[in-house]
Amino acid sequence: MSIALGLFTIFAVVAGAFFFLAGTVGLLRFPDPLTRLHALTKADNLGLGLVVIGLLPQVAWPLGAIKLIAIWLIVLFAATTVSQLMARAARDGGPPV
Amino acid sequence: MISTTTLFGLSSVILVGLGLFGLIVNPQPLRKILAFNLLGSGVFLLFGVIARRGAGAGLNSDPVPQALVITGLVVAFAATALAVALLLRLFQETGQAITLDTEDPSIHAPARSNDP
Amino acid sequence: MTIPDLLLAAAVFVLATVALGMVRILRGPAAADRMMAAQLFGTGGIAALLLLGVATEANAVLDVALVLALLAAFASVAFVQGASHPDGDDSKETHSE
Amino acid sequence: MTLALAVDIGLTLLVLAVACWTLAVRDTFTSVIGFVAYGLLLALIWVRLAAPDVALTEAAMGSGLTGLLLLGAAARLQNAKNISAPPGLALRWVAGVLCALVSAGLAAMVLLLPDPAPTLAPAVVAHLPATGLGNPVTGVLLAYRAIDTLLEAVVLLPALLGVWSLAADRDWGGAPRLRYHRPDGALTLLAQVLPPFGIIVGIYLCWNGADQPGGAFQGGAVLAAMWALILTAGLAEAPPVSRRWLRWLLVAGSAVFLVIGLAGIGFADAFLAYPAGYAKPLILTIELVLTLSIAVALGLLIAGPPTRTPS
Amino acid sequence: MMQDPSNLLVLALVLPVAGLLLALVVGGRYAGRIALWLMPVGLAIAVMLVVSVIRADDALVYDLGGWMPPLGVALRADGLSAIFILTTVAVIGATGIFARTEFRTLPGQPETRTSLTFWALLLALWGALNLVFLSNDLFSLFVALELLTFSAIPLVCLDGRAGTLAAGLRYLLFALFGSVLYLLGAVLLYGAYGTLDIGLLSGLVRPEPVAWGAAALMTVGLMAKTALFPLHFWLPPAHAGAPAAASAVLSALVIKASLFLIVRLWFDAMPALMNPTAAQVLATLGAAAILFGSVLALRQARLKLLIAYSTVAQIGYLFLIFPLIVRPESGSFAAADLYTELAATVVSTSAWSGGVLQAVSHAFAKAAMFMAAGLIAQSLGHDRIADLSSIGRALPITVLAFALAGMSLMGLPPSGGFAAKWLLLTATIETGQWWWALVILGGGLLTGGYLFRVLAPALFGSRQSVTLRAPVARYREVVVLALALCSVLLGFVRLGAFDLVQIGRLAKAGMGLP
Repeated sequence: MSIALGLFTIFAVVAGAFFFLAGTVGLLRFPDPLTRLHALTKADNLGLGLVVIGLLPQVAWPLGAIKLIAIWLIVLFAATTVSQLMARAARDGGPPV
Repeated sequence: MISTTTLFGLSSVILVGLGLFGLIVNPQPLRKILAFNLLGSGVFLLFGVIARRGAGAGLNSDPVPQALVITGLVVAFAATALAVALLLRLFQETGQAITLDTEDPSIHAPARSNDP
Repeated sequence: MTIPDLLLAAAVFVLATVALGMVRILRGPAAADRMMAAQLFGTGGIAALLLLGVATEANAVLDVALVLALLAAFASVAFVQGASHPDGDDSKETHSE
Repeated sequence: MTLALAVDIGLTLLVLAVACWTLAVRDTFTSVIGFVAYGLLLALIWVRLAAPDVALTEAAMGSGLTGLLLLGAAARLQNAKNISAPPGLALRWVAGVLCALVSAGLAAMVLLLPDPAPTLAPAVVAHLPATGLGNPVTGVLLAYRAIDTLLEAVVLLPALLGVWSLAADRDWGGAPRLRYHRPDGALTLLAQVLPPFGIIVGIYLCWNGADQPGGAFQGGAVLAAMWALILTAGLAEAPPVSRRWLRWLLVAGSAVFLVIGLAGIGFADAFLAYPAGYAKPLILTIELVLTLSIAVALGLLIAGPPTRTPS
Repeated sequence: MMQDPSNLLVLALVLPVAGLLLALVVGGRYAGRIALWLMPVGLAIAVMLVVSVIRADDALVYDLGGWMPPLGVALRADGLSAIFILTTVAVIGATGIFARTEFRTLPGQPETRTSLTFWALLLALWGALNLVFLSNDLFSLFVALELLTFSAIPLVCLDGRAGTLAAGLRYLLFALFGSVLYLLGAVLLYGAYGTLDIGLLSGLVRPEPVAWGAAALMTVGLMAKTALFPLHFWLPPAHAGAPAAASAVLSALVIKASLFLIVRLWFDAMPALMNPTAAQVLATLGAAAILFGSVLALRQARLKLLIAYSTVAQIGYLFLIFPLIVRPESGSFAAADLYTELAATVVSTSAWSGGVLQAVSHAFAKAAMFMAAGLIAQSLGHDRIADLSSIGRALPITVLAFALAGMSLMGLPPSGGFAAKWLLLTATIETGQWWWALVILGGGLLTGGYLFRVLAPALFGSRQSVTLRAPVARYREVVVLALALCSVLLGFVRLGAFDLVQIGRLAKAGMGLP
């Protein structure tokens, strides 16, 4: 059982880390803000999500798990809000900083 | 092999140097406030390293410096808030321009009398 | 390789990708681009923190990540708002949507 | 080289890079983003230094609230012209050499620190049972060095009065105004969804602080951030600074602390001492009230001076 | 519980803090009343403290929370603390009476901005000063310094004009820079010795690199807060637009607090480091401050700025005590034979007493001068020195007070300033350091010069009549005169009274002092 959970953790965390890499590459290589945004939001939320899922078996139940999921939900929610605001800023061609 | 505490200890003193440099060299008040925070965090980090070095009695770190750093962080925040409020008010008073130059002519103007 | 080792390795990897993303903060060109990089930085930082904490069995790390997630969300929003409406006094506000 | 050390080296390089960049970058607003990222990295370093209480404070206060404050200021100052001239090349060099010397000197001292390091950890642990607490850091903050914590709560009041004193005379008694952005659906949604989470986390941190990492300052900072979010989104108005209840909230923490401390002279033979057996409940009482007062004080520090003329 | 005199230490600390909390809650016109009612209580506590210290003939110590250092924090009142606490309450009390009507809320009116902030911050400032003089822990002292800064700066820029705000911001940045350096030093000391308690440190600190580094950092940081040359830039602009009451406490008390800490640091926390070279360096900076500040004071066109530069100069005298206590030829304290040890007794006593007397008499004199300048500016609508002709005829009491305070500043007999400078001169002759005597005498002449610039036209101006724009309340003039008289009358205090300074000196055993 614990071996299976361990494998699950390994798999999910590695996959999560891969999505972080993908997000970064997208952020660096895509041509314009909106496509970069696309790469970023998909990747970093999935990345964190997979890391969180992978870590679930490794933390104390239930408080640790609740905290992990809460962290993911908060980040997901914030990222959604922020990306909408950013997309609007990008569309309006906000002032270059 | 270099130890964690030495590594963080050395980076904390570099942060102190960087913060000092920013505080002295940067003319913009907001950047000076930022540099002050950088400088402060370097000092706190050094204290954290000292705490870590003092691990013992079943604790991974000496709790006294940790508690003091918490106090220090709160005080630094209060300082930043006061400085930012002063800066924003100064901006409001002067319109567009902000200066902290010593050669500010206005200080040599006569004091405003406060009679009604 | 044990699970904690793997988690640590994953933390290093995520930190490295996040560092790579900083290039985007440097290059910009638009405010939104810097913003996205900062957003990635926040999510990646939280992921690295979780990985580190679980690897070293420091339970309090979950609390740290929770606080970080809450405040990073707010900071991102404040940033987007500040960057897209620089002269942010609502007395002069004209809503154009 | 162990993996843990690799993490530490990576963190060190990253934090130094971000710090340099924060200082070097031209645009102030971008520099503040750098600072927020820097705070996040510092929280990670505090975790690596086995100081989760400090990591929490850094996340909430050092990076979170300070970042918010600076972001707000940078946004407002974007049109500000700086009419003071940047220092000349000579001064830069002198300052650079000076700071490098300071760093080098400090580095030498860090390397010269005694080994084994002097520590108060055994003393803290030895007396912790007398306080009934499980978290040694809280023990230091609320028992051994309670005076520092009391003063730290008090320090926020002059700082806040200082901020308030920057109001225009006609606005005195009015309310601060944090909402300087246009109303926005996404922001409103965030301000509706996030605060319930945040309030739970804040209370949890305060409550947990007696035995686990956390405490009044961390909890208060999270609560303050949530309040500021609600104000920023325009879902609520900041209260006028003349309100009596607001003043009571502000001083309640320090006042309760002071009263319990003074009661210690009579019941426990010293100012700020707790009677045997009552230490933990008294400390928890202080922490709870303190959390509330700190949250209000920090929130008002972010909100700034009153800018609305009282009606 | 009142039988134990060490409870006075707690009371001295709690009283202003409780006053701050109360003033903030009730606000309105009660804020001022609370402050003014607490001041006599504070005065009584301070007097009782002085009496208790003399009676005990030793320092009073209070372990807060019953926890002994190094784990806990101790309050400690020696003779030096007692004198400064008494001076503080006297000057703050006078400031309170002086500012009573200026910062009041009229009955039936809503609370005004200045009426709440002034009184609440004055109480906070008082509490911070008492803590600086009482705390025996380097970190509590850091918090106290910050409390002091946060209370002093808003007081200074209460008028809200751009110039004042810029000066306030610069002051804040200097002060924060100073406290960070101070904290860095304290951190290093903890890293090396594992305690922040001054008493424990005094026995632990060895002349080694870490201790030297800490001492240097802390001294530079505190110098920035004291406005010692060449870190004095922030002080004169801060005074330029400050209310007279705020200027009075800033120059008289606030900058003395960080100076007090420098003295605590070198003589109490790290006596092993106090060697002739360090002492000469500090005194050289002091001498530079005396000359530089005086010359700049001579060139000012505004009365307030003249007084502010005079503060820069007068602070310098206090740094001259270092080489007078640490004699250059002996090299180290421990290695002195019986004869020189006896000589050290005499010399250090007069240098100590002179230094303390200088600090106290300057506090009273400078508070009086700033308040007098405030009254003059208020009644004339300006404070241009060139246009002060014959003001003595219109405001005789104010100008008399200014002249008396000036007398003390110049060191004319029989004032407190004279006694202080006389003691310092005696110490220079006895230790054979005549060059510092020249500095003291030269500084006195320059002080006479810049005060003459003000007093000569004010007293003997040719203008027939001066029209005042606003009348000056008599009681305010009386307060100013009382402060000036205090400064002069200190010269009549039996010098033996200043043996109080020696009570509870931490390092006396280690240094061969009495």
